[in-house]
Amino acid sequence: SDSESTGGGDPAAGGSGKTTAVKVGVIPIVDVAPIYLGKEKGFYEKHGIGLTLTPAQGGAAIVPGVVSGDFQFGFSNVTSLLVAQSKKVPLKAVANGVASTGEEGADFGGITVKKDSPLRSAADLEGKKVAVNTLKNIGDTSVKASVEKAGGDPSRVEFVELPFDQMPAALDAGQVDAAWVVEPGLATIKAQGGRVIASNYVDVAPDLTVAMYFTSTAYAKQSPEVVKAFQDATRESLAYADSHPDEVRRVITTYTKIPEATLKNVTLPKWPAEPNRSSIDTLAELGRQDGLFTEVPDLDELLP
Amino acid sequence: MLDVRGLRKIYGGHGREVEALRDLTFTLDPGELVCLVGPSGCGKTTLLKCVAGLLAPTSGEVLLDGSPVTGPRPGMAVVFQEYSRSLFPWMRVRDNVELPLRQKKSLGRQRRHALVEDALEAVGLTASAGAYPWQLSGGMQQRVAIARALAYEPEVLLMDEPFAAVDAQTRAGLEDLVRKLWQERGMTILFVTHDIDEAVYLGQRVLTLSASPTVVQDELKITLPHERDQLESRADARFAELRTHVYAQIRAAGTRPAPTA
Amino acid sequence: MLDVRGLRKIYGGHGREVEALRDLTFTLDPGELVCLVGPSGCGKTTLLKCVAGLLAPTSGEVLLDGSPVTGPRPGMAVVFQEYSRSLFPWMRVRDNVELPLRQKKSLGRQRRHALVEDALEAVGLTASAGAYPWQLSGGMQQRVAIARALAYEPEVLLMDEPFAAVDAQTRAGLEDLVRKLWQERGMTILFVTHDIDEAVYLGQRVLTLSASPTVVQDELKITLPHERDQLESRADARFAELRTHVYAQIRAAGTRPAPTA
Amino acid sequence: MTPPPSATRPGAAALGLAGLLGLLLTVEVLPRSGVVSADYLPPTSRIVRALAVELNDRAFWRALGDTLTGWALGLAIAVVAGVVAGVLIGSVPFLRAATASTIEFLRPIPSVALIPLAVLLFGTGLGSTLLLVVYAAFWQVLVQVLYGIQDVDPVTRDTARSYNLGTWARVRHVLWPTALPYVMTGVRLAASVALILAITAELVIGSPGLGSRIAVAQTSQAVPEMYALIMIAGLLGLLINLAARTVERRALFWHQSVRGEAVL
Amino acid sequence: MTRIVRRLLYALALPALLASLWWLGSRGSQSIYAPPLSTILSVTDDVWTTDRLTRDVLPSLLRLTGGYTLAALAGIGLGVLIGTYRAVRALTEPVLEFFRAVPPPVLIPVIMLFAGIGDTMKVTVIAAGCVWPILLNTVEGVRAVDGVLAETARSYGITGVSRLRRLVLPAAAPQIFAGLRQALSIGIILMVISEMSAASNGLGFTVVQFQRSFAIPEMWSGILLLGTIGFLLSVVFQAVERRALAWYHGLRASKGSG
Ligand SMILES: Nc1ncnc2c1ncn2[C@@H]1O[C@H](COP(=O)(O)OP(=O)(O)OP(=O)(O)O)[C@@H](O)[C@H]1O
Ligand SMILES: Nc1ncnc2c1ncn2[C@@H]1O[C@H](COP(=O)(O)OP(=O)(O)OP(=O)(O)O)[C@@H](O)[C@H]1O
Ligand SMILES: [Mg+2]
Ligand SMILES: [Mg+2]
Repeated sequence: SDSESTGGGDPAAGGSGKTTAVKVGVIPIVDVAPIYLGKEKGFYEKHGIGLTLTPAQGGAAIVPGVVSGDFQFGFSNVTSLLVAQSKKVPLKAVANGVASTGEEGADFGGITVKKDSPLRSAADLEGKKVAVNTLKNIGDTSVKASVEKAGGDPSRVEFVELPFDQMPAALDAGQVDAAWVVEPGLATIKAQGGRVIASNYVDVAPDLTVAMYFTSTAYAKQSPEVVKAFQDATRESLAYADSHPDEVRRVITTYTKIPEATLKNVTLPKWPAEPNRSSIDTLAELGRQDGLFTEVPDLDELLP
Repeated sequence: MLDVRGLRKIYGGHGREVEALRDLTFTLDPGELVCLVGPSGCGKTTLLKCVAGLLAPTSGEVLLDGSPVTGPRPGMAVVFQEYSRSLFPWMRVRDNVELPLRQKKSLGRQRRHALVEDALEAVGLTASAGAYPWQLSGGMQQRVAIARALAYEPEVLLMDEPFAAVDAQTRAGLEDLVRKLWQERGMTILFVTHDIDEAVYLGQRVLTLSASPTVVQDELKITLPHERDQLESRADARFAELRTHVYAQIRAAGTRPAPTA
Repeated sequence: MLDVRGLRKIYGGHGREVEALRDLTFTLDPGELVCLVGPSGCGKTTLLKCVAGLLAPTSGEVLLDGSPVTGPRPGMAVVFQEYSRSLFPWMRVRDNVELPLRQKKSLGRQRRHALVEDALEAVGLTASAGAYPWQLSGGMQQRVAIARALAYEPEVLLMDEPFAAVDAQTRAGLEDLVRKLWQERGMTILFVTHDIDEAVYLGQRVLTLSASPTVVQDELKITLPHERDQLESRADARFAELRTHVYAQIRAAGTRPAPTA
Repeated sequence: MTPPPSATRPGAAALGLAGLLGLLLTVEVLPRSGVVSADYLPPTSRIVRALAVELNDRAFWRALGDTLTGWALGLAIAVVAGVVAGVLIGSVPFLRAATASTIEFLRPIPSVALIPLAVLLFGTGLGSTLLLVVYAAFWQVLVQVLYGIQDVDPVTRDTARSYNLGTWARVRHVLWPTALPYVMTGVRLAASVALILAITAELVIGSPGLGSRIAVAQTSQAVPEMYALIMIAGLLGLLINLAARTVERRALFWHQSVRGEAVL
Repeated sequence: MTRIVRRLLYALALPALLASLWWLGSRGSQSIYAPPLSTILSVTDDVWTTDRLTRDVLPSLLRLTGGYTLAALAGIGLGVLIGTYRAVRALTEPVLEFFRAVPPPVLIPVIMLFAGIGDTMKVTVIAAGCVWPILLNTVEGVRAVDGVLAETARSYGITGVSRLRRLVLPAAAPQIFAGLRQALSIGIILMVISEMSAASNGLGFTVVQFQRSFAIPEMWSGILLLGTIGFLLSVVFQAVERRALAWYHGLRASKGSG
């Protein structure tokens, strides 16, 4: 769907006045709507950035893409960035990506169960099978936080890894007892009568910063002007998206295939312009408790 | 017993059409031993395969006991010209000979083994029973194929140049063996050979096929006494006569042009 | 020219050990045509393969022009007993015959084609030049293998029962062809056959091998006149004498027990 | 020169079509009868509708072109490399003995595990896709060639040796035709593996092509669209096989497997 | 004795050479994704503990065994059927070719609909992936049964099960083994792929987990383990093949080769 100028231009040539080609690796989900919108609105162009967005499945391709310089920027959830940082992967977060709505029961992700499930709260998940998209990542960490908060024993929850798109079917068939799912899977499950029993992001921290855009430390050092321009343009895009939900819903149809009926019911996340440092601290602490890091990530190094 | 009527076979494909058999008609009585001779490439193998029910004729028909042959019949054994390729390379000689017998449900294990041992003994391969076919010489392989057919105790036996790869001495022995078993068991035998002496020595009749387009060129009744002996029979004046006759027929047959490509 | 000294070959493997050749010693002069006879399974093919350099002897050696044979030599052609498997099924008859000639860099295209056509003509297969081997009858396949060897114009020609699958008439023709080419080209020929008449008719000498354990049982100089004729030579009294001698030798050779499994 | 024997008979084509229709019918009936939910396995009719939409999209055709480019290039490289390496290794006993363990060690390494390395080396473009495609398809061809080479008939081999055929002539006229049936199977295996890897690589890395479209459909919960794209992959496989069978009928007309059927 | 030593030498020489090249080439590598071999080896002991081996590797191997066995049975069974009857081939080939071209990662959701998310699903995915080389090779092997042999069997009335056991399967065996050999490594690959979704243990799961959590040396050690497993399985396979195809190797090596 995107075929304009391809990236790989000399990133060091990012002086003001002319456009620098920049390639960003993104995941084609609701979360990255602002950057698509911002591109469409010309925010990036205005800052001298010729943006190319490449959809990829996840970190397996985006992180090495950024490290190798094939992408200048990438999109990733915060926990993954923390893990990378702890493993000395030379990454640097540069701009906010997406944040939880902070509203219990009305977030863009949540722990869902089947219509007729006896499970009522996160505490009931003890001894149950819960699907998350990736183990040892933001999903199980935050679900555990929910369980803990609801008074349950998080260590007794059994997690299973399952791609988001397969969760509705698995939940329906009773293959898992609960599923942590984000949009548009959430809307799909709700449409089938599924219930949200907890909003795990909200349970971690109010206004949790979920994902961020990042670059490699080498690129950050090499082309601070481009990074700066990207940050400014992204900030602008985030703010615009946050205040124009209708345009967001429209732009989503340009890079996803979310069926219209589903899209209507999708809960949009928040797109604050700045990351919430304290929520990231909480995530880091949760990650440490769950043993995600062998070494504590240096947040000052990582964050902008 | 065996009735071949107006048999015609045309091979096609790969840019080449060959009329292997034009029009063959002849009959074999039950328990008869008939030899078939003819120039190389005239269609003897083709005929045998049609009789065996392995090849569908283009026209005409083969009747066995009055009913048309449409596929292989039980009680029929074939010794193929390509003896080495007709042995199962993954089986030892003994198993190769035994395999068809396993299909005869009525045979007990004991009897089966006895038949196998007898047949191998008869062709002089007892010592090689445990070898694989590809460990044998050409002549030995051919004898395995013969042993397999004989052990099967067929009612109808079709043999396609079965002694081509064995030495004169062994050949004589095998000829006598075939005649002996034929007399004992009352089999019907159609025997293809290139050796005119052999044809005359073995058969009750000798059919000569012409070169392509193939018809039955000649039919000769062998007037030698029923009891035959390698030295005596061949020394017989009538033997020389018959042999000369057949040779003349083959000469006459062979002069036709080869099939066109 | 060809010197076989104390040749011994033992096949092993798969639970079976066979002493195919025990101790063979004989010599071929340049341009000589020697026939080799012996009971089935006595090791003729094995010997031929050792001479061709295709098989390493267990002990003893083969000398060609004074130097030991360690692998196939240029200028040597072999007609294998398993003629059908020695033809390449993916090539037409013509290409099968031509293939070895392509290796002779000195031959021009024209000459090569002429050689192929001549050879096919000589064996009577001109009309089938465009066919694939598997479209041919057994005898025709064998003739292709012969044509291939003849077209190659070898200095040494090894033939392993090359006429086993052809009819009497064709066989006589091929015998004369081999003798004619041998005289014209001065080849050295080692010719394995089961047909005693053929051995006597063709050769200058006939070597008889014994049954296994194999040694040279007999060596017979053929005292027939150099110019031979199918009718005349065979009618010669000396022919009958020689033939009887060889037959007796084979009889004597064949009575030994077969190799043990 | 050699017309393929009785090419594809009309009967065979009809049967094949019947088989496919049976599959489509099953997929139509399964969700309708409630065996599976139509939300997760939509009936054929809905998939076909989504397919029609795809076919009308220019971007789809561009994606198809991208996928086929990666597939064809990767397959070509894998086949050539596999055949050359196979013939070399298979005909030189020393090489065979010396490389066996390494080959067996490398073969089971999944291409997907190599994705980060590929992206690091070749970025997210065609290069990475090619690396993954070639890595996966190469082994398929190689192993088939190795088995094919050892199938040479001993009499044929002796014939070639006795006539002093040179190395090239032996490879060309003996080894290659003998191994060809095996190679054909190898190529057919490699062709679909290459397609699978081309799509998977796009799916994960996001380089443009059918795979990335499938990924988008997946993350969008657009089930019919996803099946429509899978159907495209299946149809491609079908076409590729049809082509392979045609080549086989021409190249192997002499082989028992092909000529045996003309007579039967 | 010397034969064993020589075989060992052959088996180890090239890997040793390649390993030393890798060692030297990666020495001091700063790249996060291509760590020095020394680093990879140094983590291996810690990663692949007995506990891990029983918790992750063993279940994986069991799934592999299950899937592979299933694939072998299905591949040979179907292959014989398809190879023997032309009508069956005409009917099924398009459908099979259709499925063959669908990438296992996208096939997994469909399989999950019917097989759930447990081990059944993983075994099915493995079987569904490695059946192809076995199937294709069996089909071709069966089609290529020598005409003279087939006629021999026919003329002696060897039909049905007996024909299958004594003619078709042995004749096709060399090619079937080629397929089985192919399937072995494909099975390992699919073991990894099947454990990429809906898993919570397994070797593939662990490798992917390492990859995602940027434990790159650990991931590489997992890949090395995969290769080693592949190699060890191939040694077992080779031994089985040598026994089962003794006649074939004897036949192919017979005559000449002096
Ligand atoms: N499969 C085939 N395809 C095409 N033509 C064939 C086929 N088999 C035989 N022919 C042709 O049919 C004719 C007769 O062949 P056949 O094998 O019956 O001869 P034959 O009498 O057995 O000869 P020989 O004594 O040499 O074995 C030959 O011209 C041969 O080329
Ligand atoms: N590849 C082999 N492996 C084991 N033993 C073999 C092999 N080839 C031949 N032999 C054995 O060696 C002996 C001689 O075989 P050879 O083929 O040389 O005989 P021959 O004289 O050519 O017989 P024929 O006239 O029947 O062709 C036989 O006992 C045979 O079983
Ligand atoms: Mg014949
Ligand atoms: Mg011999």
